Amino acid sequence: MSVVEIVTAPFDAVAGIPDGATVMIGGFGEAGQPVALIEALLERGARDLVVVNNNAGSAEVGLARLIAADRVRKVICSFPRQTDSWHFDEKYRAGKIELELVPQGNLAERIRAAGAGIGAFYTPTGYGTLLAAGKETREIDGRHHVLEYPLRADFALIRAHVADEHGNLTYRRTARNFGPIMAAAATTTVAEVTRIVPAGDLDPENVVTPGIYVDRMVAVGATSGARDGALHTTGAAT
Amino acid sequence: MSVVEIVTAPFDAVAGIPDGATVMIGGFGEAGQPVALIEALLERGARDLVVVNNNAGSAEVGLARLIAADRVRKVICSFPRQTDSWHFDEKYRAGKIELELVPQGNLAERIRAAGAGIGAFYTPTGYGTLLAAGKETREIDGRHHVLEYPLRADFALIRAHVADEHGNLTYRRTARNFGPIMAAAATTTVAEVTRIVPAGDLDPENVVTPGIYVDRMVAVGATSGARDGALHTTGAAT
Amino acid sequence: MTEAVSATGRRGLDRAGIARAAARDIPHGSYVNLGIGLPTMVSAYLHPQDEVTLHTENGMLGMGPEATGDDIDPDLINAGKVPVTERPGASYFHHADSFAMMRGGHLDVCVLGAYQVSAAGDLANWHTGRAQDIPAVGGAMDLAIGAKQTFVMMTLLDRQGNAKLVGTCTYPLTGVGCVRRVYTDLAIFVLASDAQSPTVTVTATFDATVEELRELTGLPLLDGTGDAAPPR
Amino acid sequence: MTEAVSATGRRGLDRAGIARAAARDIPHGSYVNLGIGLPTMVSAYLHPQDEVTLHTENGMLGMGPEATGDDIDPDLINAGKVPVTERPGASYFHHADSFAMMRGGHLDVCVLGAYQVSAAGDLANWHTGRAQDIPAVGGAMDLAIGAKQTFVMMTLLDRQGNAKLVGTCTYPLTGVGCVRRVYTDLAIFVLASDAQSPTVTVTATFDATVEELRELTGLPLLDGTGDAAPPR
Repeated sequence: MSVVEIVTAPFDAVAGIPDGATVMIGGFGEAGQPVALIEALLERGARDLVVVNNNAGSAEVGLARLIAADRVRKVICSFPRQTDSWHFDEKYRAGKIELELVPQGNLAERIRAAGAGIGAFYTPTGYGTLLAAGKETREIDGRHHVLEYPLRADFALIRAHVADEHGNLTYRRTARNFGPIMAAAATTTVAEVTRIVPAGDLDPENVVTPGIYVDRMVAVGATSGARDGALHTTGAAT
Repeated sequence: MSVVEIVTAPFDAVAGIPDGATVMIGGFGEAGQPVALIEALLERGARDLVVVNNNAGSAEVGLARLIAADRVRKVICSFPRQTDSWHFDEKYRAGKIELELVPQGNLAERIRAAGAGIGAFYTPTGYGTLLAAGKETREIDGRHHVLEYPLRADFALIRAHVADEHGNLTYRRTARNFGPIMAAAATTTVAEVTRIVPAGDLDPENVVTPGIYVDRMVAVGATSGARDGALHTTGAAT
Repeated sequence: MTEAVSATGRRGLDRAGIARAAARDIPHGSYVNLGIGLPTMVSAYLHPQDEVTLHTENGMLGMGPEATGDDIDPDLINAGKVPVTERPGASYFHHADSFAMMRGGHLDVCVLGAYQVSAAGDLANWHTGRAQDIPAVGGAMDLAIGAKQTFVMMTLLDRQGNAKLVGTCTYPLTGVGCVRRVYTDLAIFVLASDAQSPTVTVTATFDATVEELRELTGLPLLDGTGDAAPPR
Repeated sequence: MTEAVSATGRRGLDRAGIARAAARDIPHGSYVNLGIGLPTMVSAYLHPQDEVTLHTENGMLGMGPEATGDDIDPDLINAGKVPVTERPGASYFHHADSFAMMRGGHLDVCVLGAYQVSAAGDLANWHTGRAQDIPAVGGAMDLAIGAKQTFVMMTLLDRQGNAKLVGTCTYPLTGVGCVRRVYTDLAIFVLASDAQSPTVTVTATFDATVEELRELTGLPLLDGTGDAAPPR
């Protein structure tokens, strides 16, 4: 039932994502972006996707390719406009893609709320701005807040570092970003990882995403340019 | 300003806690309970304290002693009644101590909200029960929720495992419990730790409480019965 | 079948038998939280091949059996504050993360004790309601509403012989409409509180007939004892 | 003093000079977030003895300088997606924790760029408001209201010679009443938006008099140039 499924091909890892699905995609820029899973999703051909990511793709990699191929109906993100977000820019200006712009911290907290079973929350971020237009507000302890609702997904595609065979995950440096909260906010979470080790090989104190949040995994090796293995040889104090 | 202050005596670590202060005390039962800091607080003599803890003290240790000495005006907790909570039981029955009973998950989330700058949140926990009596409710997506507010403190006293000289903290096993969220919810956070190592000796991936949340630290050695040092010699995969 | 003599003199399941019955309905590969007290016994009837992972709300997944001897570590305890052990593949997290896991519906099953359960699935298990008793709730309210399925284990009758499966709870509630299955010494009940009007179906009996259970509880119980076992 | 010729032909501070001025007002031991663009330059004027710890909202405390050569790691980037380095005593956390840190008021200072700042401390820095521009907000709204003190760095005048310190912002707002200090090429301003009526005090000028600044901005600026430096 909840035992994590380990597959050998990214194509199998993204099986069953239907047209119209809401898909969270981890990563901040390219750090933590599950490029192999996105490529597989592209190959699978699902359309009309609603994608939740911090950005709207860059250059010709991952999410940008999904957008270029007209697979994305709507992007929910905080920062679509980058110097190399030309595919999004073009689709947006052509009216071919919807944009829901969310302040980054509200995006993160809405995703966290979905995973944490919080019905809604009051946040000071965005109060008095266009991005809170029409939203319910409340003054609490003299401070103005906006009511924000959880953001859920059918699937989360994330990139982690080392996994154990129970689906416990660690991350590398700032590639952690949205992975842990997206894993908890989606009905089905798929992780691409550098490698999968036996249960007991990860220190339980250092697991960042417990396996309960992970449904499928595929090992794809290290990200181009990122080193695998122990980062901090002096980190022996714990 | 925010540089962590390292002191050598628990007595110095709890300096400046005034009568009437709201003090969060970490721990779930005795695991993670900052016994040395509580003893020092007892010695300091502050009275009329409002204490936030999961429990209301057990046997003759730590928080139970603070309650026995009539220093606590009110306890905010989820589980006061234990077989060995005789000091609390006696004060409560005698009308000498107030009790605010909070479901454990709402307690944790209220503490987290305080540290996270969330103004209030809707939670399904407690809806339709005595502990939500008089509270604002709202139906969201067909589910009933109760509105809960952040729980802040003037001081947090927590127990961690290894600290580095910047105040970064790790914890041991289930002694982690309330420490990380209390550290973020208090104006001043004081940590007792097993030992303090140089900056760079903790793996940055494995820091649980970043030093930004810690104001003062004191090294007191290992908890009685708990082993110091590496727990998982096989945990080399990260 | 293990048996015990209930308040009515009936020979139903003993505590171990109730625990075994509940364990049998925990799906393979589940993440499970066992409440303190009677529900803790369920772990004795979960086998490695069930691939069940135990959660303890004080911040751990992958909890092992109670610790003994040198394995006792005061920093490794369960929700009942009993020293426990760690299984390979365990993980630790803080309290807000632990209850987010629970409240967010990530646990498949939680098993709780009860003073009373109503036909609509309301649960009362935290407070006697007596003025002289000091109330303590712990994680009961979070557990009750958090897991995908909440199981209850209890004797069907209290010491006075009154049924604890009732039309309406008289004890203070822990959660509303949250109980899905009730394991007792005399029968197993499945509650469908999501229907227009709640139904209670008896799926197994132990030294009691469905008609006798209707009399004991005063509830219009459906007889499901002839049905195939529900899918695991 | 580094100088540059502004839109009015005045010789005020250049970008480095503005960054140095902002850096000087960051208290010892602070936790600081530097926005992308101009504010990033502040890090060049923070010294080890200042014990300032840099936060990047994509999940790190203890960020070091930009990475070069073999130190470049695509998994270690700042909010502007530029490869950076890690200082001893760094820590990593996920996005919800990172913005909790910010929103919860734990950062001492954040330094941001701006299109406009109002006398009441309103900040506009995320959107030109032009229909043809694609809006992007990133962490700007969270940063603006999250830190204990928000500093702004900008040129005082835009390319058309209009002051960017204004009575009321005409650009879409990032945050309301959140800016505390404004560092520009021609002057430093301290905003007290918590008072009954907001006040703007000039604490330093660079090739401009307070009277000239009043004319440029159309604001009733208070002259604080003779005051002692504010406590750090």
